Amino acid sequence: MKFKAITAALVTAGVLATSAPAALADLVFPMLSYRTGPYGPNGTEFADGYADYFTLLNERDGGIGGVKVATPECETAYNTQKGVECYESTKGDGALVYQPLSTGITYQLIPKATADGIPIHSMGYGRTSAANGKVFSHVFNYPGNYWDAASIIVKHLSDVSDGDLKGKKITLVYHNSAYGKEPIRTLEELAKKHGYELSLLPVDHPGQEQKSQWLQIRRDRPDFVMMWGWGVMNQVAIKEATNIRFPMDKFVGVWWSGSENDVMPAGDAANGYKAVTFHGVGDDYPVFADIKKHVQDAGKAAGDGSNVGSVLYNRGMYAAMLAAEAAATAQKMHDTQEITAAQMRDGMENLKIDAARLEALGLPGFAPEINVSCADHGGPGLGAIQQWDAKAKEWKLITEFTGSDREVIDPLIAEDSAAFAAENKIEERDCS
Amino acid sequence: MSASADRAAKIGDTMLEVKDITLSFGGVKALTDISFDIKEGEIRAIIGPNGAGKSSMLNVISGFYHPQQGEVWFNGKKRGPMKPYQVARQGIARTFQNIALFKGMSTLDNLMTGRMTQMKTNLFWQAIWKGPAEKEELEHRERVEHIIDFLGIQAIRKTPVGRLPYGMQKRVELGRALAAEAKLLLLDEPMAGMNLEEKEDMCRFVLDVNDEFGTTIALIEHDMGVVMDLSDRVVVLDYGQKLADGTPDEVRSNQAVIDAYLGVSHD
Amino acid sequence: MENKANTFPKLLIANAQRFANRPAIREKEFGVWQTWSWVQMRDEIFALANGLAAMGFKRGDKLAIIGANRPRLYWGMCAAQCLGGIPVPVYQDSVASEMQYVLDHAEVRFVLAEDQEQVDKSLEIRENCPSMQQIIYDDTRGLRDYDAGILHDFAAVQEKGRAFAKDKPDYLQQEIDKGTGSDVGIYLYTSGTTGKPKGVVMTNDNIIITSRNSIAFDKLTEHEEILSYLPMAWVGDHIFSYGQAYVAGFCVNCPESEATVHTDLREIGPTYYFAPPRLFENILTTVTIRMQDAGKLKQKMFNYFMDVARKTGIDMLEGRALSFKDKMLYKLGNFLVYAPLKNTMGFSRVRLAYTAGEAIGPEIFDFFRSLGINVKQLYGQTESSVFITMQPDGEIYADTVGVPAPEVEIKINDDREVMYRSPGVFHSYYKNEEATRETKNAEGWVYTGDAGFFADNGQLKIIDRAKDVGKFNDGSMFAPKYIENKLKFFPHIREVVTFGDAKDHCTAFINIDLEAVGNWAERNNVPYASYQELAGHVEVYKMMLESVEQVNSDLAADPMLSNSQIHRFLILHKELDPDDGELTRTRKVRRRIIAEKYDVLIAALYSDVKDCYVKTEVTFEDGRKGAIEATLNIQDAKTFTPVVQQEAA
Amino acid sequence: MFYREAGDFKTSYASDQQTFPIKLDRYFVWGVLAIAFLVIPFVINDYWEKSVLVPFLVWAMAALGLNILTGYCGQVSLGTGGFMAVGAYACYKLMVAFPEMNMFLVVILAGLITAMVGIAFGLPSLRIKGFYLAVATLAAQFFLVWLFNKVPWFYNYSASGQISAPERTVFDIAVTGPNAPPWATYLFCLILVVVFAYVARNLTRGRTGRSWMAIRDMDIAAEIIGVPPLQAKLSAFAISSFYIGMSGAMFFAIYLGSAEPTEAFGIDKSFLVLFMVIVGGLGSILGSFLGAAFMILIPVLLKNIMVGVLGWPADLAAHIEFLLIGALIMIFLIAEPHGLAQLWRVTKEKLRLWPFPH
Amino acid sequence: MSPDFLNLIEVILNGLMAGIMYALVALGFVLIFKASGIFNYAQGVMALFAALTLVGFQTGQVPFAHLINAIFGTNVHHWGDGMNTFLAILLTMGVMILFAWLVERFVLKHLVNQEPIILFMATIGLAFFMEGFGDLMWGADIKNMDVGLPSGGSFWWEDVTKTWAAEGAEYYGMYIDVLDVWAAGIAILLVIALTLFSQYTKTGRALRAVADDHQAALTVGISLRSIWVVVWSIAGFVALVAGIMWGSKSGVQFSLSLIALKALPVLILGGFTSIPGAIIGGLIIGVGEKLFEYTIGGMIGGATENWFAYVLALFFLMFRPQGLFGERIIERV
Repeated sequence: MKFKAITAALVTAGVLATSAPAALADLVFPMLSYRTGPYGPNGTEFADGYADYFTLLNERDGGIGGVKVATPECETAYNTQKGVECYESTKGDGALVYQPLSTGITYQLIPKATADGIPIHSMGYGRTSAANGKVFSHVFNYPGNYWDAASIIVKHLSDVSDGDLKGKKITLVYHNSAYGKEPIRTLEELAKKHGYELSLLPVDHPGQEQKSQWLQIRRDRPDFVMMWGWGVMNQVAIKEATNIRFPMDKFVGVWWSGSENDVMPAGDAANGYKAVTFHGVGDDYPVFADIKKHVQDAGKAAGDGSNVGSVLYNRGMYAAMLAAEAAATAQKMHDTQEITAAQMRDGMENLKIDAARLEALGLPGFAPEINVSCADHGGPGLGAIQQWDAKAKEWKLITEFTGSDREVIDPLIAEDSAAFAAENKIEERDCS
Repeated sequence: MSASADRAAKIGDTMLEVKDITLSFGGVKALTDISFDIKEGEIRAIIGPNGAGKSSMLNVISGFYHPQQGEVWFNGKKRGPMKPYQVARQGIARTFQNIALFKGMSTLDNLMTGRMTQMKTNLFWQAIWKGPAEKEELEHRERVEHIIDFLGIQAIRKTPVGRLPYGMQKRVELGRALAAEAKLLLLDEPMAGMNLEEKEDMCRFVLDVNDEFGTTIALIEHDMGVVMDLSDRVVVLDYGQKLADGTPDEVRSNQAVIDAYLGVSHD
Repeated sequence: MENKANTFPKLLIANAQRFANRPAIREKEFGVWQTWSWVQMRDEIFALANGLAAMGFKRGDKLAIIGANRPRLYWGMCAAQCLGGIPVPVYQDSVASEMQYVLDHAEVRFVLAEDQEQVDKSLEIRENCPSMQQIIYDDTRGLRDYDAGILHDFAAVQEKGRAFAKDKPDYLQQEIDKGTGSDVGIYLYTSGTTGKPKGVVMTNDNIIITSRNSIAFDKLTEHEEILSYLPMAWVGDHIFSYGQAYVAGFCVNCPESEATVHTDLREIGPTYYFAPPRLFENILTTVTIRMQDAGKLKQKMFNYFMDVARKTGIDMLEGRALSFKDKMLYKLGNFLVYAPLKNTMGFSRVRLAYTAGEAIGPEIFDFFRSLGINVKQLYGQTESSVFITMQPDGEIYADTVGVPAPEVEIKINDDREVMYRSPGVFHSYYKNEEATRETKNAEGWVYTGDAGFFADNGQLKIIDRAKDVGKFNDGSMFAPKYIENKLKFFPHIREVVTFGDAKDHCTAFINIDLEAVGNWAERNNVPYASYQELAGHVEVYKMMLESVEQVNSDLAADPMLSNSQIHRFLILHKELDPDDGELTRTRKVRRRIIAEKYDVLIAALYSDVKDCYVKTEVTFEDGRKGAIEATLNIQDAKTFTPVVQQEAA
Repeated sequence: MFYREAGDFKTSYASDQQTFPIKLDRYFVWGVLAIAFLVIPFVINDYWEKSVLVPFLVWAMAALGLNILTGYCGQVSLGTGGFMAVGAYACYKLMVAFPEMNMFLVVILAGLITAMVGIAFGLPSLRIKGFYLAVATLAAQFFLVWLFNKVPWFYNYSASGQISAPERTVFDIAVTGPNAPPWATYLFCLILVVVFAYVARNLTRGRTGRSWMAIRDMDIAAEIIGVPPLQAKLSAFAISSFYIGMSGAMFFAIYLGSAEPTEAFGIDKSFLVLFMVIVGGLGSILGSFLGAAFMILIPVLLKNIMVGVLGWPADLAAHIEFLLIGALIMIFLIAEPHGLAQLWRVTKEKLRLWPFPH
Repeated sequence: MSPDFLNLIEVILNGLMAGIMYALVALGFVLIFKASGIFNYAQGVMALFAALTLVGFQTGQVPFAHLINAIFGTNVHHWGDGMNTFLAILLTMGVMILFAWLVERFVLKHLVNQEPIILFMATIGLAFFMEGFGDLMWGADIKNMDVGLPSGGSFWWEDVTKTWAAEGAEYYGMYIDVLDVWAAGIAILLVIALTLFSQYTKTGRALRAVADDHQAALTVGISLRSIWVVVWSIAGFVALVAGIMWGSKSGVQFSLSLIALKALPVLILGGFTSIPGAIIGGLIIGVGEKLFEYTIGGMIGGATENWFAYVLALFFLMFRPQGLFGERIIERV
């Protein structure tokens, strides 16, 4: 019995130590995905897109610069502890960049990954002030952050109000968490500038019951409602908005509140709902033909393949594309195929994607140009507004990609990153 | 028996006195104007048919029930409103009709819990253990071991009480009450459900406790033989009222008692 | 340093210096093993001795010691000896009348009683024991209200003693110095299979020299731990727990109570252990029964490794060469079975164990030895201060009892009776010159009363009580015990009494072993309400018949004993019981009494009836008497024709 | 089988009442501690630290705390997550306010602060019992989390409401922040957990522990024989919260490094700890550790087997993991409702009696 | 009437509606607790599972499609266009009964006479299991629940109430969700049905007997085990109804299981053993939390509903430790 116990202990220890299998390929892009839990439906789509694009590269191009790509997937269930465990278990396998897909996990990983020298790409989420590359050397949140999003939405609202928001009432319905609170300060700053009246309505996780908030909105009759939601909160909010017959074209969500999942349950009534986005919608791009041919039809699709072309799928794919481009940049810069995480970081910092490159990638006009630099990890900060067409069951871009109000945002970023630097005794890098 | 003469010499002044106790639950009167006393060193029995209010009386004495009327005097002082544990601290220990042992604990721990009122070390020293806490614990363990020895329950010292047979549990419960080293011991049907041999044992223990430690005992018992043998004085309750009070012989010949007991065949 | 003190008090003083704070005695009380070092024990004993002196205990006075093995009672022995007095230990379970005889015969002045029970008995016989003047008790429980006239609390006596010592600080030492080796040390009353108990007078030299010799023989040291659980009045306990303990300086452990002996044994884990064969047999029975409840796999494993042990265990114990594979297998077995088994039995630390008093079944003996427990046999009796023969390490046999112990001479007389002469030979029987002369001749040779011979291996072999060895009508030898022992080695048989002297053939009474048979019944769904019913059960008879026939076939193979095959037997309806006088307190069969009591049954065995009615008087545990009656079946057993030995010689 | 108890006897109450009266157990425990203190710190890496050992220790501390309340005192609480949050935020405020303070002190102070909050939320237990109390403690859970989310003072007015642990040291060795070496954080947690497991053992074996158990087993009888219920229950709440607070502080400062209340200290944490306590064994110190190990390691193990060894898709594996954990919990409760500790006890009893079955 | 007052009424009205939704979930808890003393934490997951199954049947999903695809490399999703809603509900009910039987057979049977907390934990284990199982069977994506129930604010009510406002006041009428009204109606029907069932059927009477006294019920020959299957089936049915209602509001997805948390304060408030308690508890909680959010919530930062329900329940418990409708606890020695 003793021997049995020892054997069992050894096996247990062995299995505990076994992380996801060390990739045979040389370029490792771990996926901290979540396909279960309250946010599983959204996480699944993103993860499918992220995985499929890399599969496409492997199948079509033989990887990046001839080196195969591996995407070990680790389920976090949107749970910070599991996120940390996933990070620790995969970082040893030569991970190049992390895409945590959770603001909570991103916060968790910022100091750790920086200490480990592995870059994080929190694309359109995470810590907004990470855009300041001088302070956050290993964190990137290009092509846009929450404050950009807030600013772009305000800009759009201003546009539809003939350029004048003075005296208008804007209500923010937000997920009562770090993520949801992110835009508040920006919106308050912008309120000062534009003279609108901002009221805040928090919704607690998970957000199934929002009757109070929407009755409040109904009573207040705001001109516009903005939403920073995620998961079931989005669906319920849109549904409640339709219930109180709030005009959908005056209801704008951030890019995490603008997927098919969010509008479908409300059915036709959701028609006209808007959301900001930093990339194109739909599957009308050449790259999808490749994905169909090399990935889906080859039976190599992640998940069940039903999500191709959805907003979150596209976003996952876009994230993978940016990672792949950064890796290629790094390969070129350091003149090596087998790059390290540090080189990857350099690649990300020098990432440049112009319209031509996008076209070459089979994604013409899919996203604005990107030009990352040492000081600016936040990308162009451009966004467009997409609108839901319930009849066609598809999103449509209704504006060009436009910029955010740097005048307001940059000082905020400087302030917040300076606070972080002070708290953690970080010297600003010299980026000149 | 010459023993009764010896015993008479042992009995001292009044230790506890209840005066005009009336207790009711939502209109139902459990006790009506009950008065009696318990003298130091005596064995006092409370008897009566089922539902006579015997247990309620004990509950009043141990502070679990608060009577609507009446007073309880203990050690010559009138007792104010008190929580049961404060009563226990004054030196009144008891056993229960339906065994109320701490089932998850061993015999030893049950007895040690009985000494709760005597233990003093504060939380800090207990957390450190080494030092005052351990010293106190061991001192009390020694006292408890003497009770274990007294009751002859060495073999079940570390057995969880839930696993013990009924008779043993009764004995452990007596041990827990003894551990408190109380001045007054209230025994609620200590021999209920026991066989003859166990009853004899228990009688011996009750007498020994009274003898060796000089503990005053008030007990409720159904077995008339036992009551008459054991007790110095008997108070008889029926339907919450006092029927009689006196020595076993007096009570035995009291007509009201005879009627009550003939009326209700005792079990 | 060799300890040359010649009395126990002197040994005590020497030990208190030499071993000082080493434990001398322990008792499980109040949940833990209360321990006294030699120094503490000396002080306790001296306080008691002084107290006794203060109470007027004088040289030559006798102190009866009545009770279970408890430190204070052992101290009483030594305290009495300090003052030149003589301790008289009495069997604690003897009834008042037995006790009265001993106390009266020994002219006891002081009594040291364990508790209320013993005090009650003492008080009961007080009027018939005019010599008895003072009673000291150990346990105060229940004695509070007793008349304090002649009763004294042990602690109070010690207190008195301490005061006395202040007054006369040198008195005790002077008294101790007066003692010599040739002084009478103790009276040990033998239970005796017949008649009244005899008081065996032992000198200090008897005990001390014998102890010293036996200690040297087995290389015992002060590091031994021993559990004292056998009656203090028995010579064995006196030697093991007192004589050897004082001489070697090892620690004596007193169990909490009779009921907890097994647990206490397990806790203490003695290194030196004595038990009569019956106890070893009981242990084996328990092991077998408990293993029957184990799962299939575990049983298989257990049996496999027990086979391994049977094959190689004894060789392993005696350090003989074994193949690597056997060694490894045994070691594995030791890990999986033997060591845990020894642990549960409390034998993990046993270096040396003795058994004596009766023949031990070879299987039982080998079982323990094969587990690696060094069990040895010795042969002895009260009159010899135990040791007559002992088995040296490496020369252990089940059927012989060893070579003469150091300084012991042995001869076999013409009646096949074993005789010996040694320093341990008793002084005399107290107040019984005649018996002394009968037992010990002028040259100091003592008749053991046992028939025996020296076997080929040079060791003594005991067949039976010399007087019990009889003859069948055809003149062939009838050794009842030999046959009985063969039967008793079956676990389900507890006791056997055979008959055959001056008869044509052999018949037997059998007592079932309630534990073993009861367990079997439970397992086989045989319902029974009482011992009697179980004993009379057809299936049980069948089982016994098998055993009897097997013994018969064994006996048939032995030319000397082939006539002893059992022709008819019956199963007794009650257990033979010391309380009914059927057994001695040491559980030896009292043949004569049984033959008288059950003459109807014996007659029936030698007729051809199929059953027989019998009514027997019994004594219950509380001393009440009653009668039980039954009609017993009588069973014929198959016998075998003797096998003619064809040895190619 | 391994036990050789013959000769292992007790000559004093002190040795009879020690935590591990059996010699072999003592050796075993010393062996485990020796490995934990002398071997593991030298071989530990980031993965073992962050995924296995530190979370195990943190949760073991929480389980100890809840076991005191639920296992020993019989008061079911579902407010563990909330109390952990109190510990975490107290720790954060202390770290920020007194940067030079030794982290041990910080954690212990955080525990003390939580203890006070625990007393406040323990007050209803004097009237409310059983499941009613369990659900009532949820009020603590939700209210506390809401409070920390809502009042900016708690998170020092940071933009997102997240708190992050700055680097703090013990004797100049960093134990928090990204640069803390794995062995340091591990040892820090280990020392706290071992010391306070010992304290828990001391409390539960003495007067206080018995008063808790008396309340648990039969509260009315307990009061009548002299156990003050107020004192017993509130002390259980206080000490339980003290442990849970320390666990929360460690969870935030050592393990996660940053936290936000809704996600890190949600109701699922309360359930998780309750699971540990029940799967491990109510009323058992050892059970707290076994339960924590079970609930922390099994998911990691399952995931590693399914994704790592068998190579199943992550989402399938995640679903199956849920399914298996649920099944395992049920199987465990059916097989041994008194938890792993009881299983251990039974096994030990069997080993002590070996080769006999009983 | 002033708009403020009307707003207050509106809040109360909607609170009542929300309360009914909570009560729907709490009802399942009460049923099982009453009959078996089990605090069934899995009730929420049962609602999710029922809803998933219903939608799965309706839309013709292939169960375990993902698993099948993963193992066999196939690519199956749907087996057709789905089925009639009514049929789907019947089938789902069948599944829930099967589920009840399985739970009894494999879990409860082995846990008879265990401590309540052990049973409670077992149901949490069950919740985990079903969560994994449901996702595995039907996939984790968000599904749309459409059984033909109308939803959205009621115009008619808006128009009616608009006229109540004082002349000239800016008031847009009172809001009420039609779905909520339906839910209320269905809840009332459900309670009536349950009452009838327990009053007038043999099984129902056996059910009540068991609830009153387990031992006594056993001695008169009521099979506890079959009663448990029945109770769990009924709880499954209640879960299905709750699943439909909540699913219609927010889509069918994992978060649906979290509605159990909304039911807990309702339970302690109403008492674990009382069906009317569950309803009235639900109403009190619903109104209480909405009112608090409306009147005070705004001042202290909002999102108070989660905890306020519990604090409210706690407050009630301080006065009645056994819940509003729970059986009175009498302490004896």
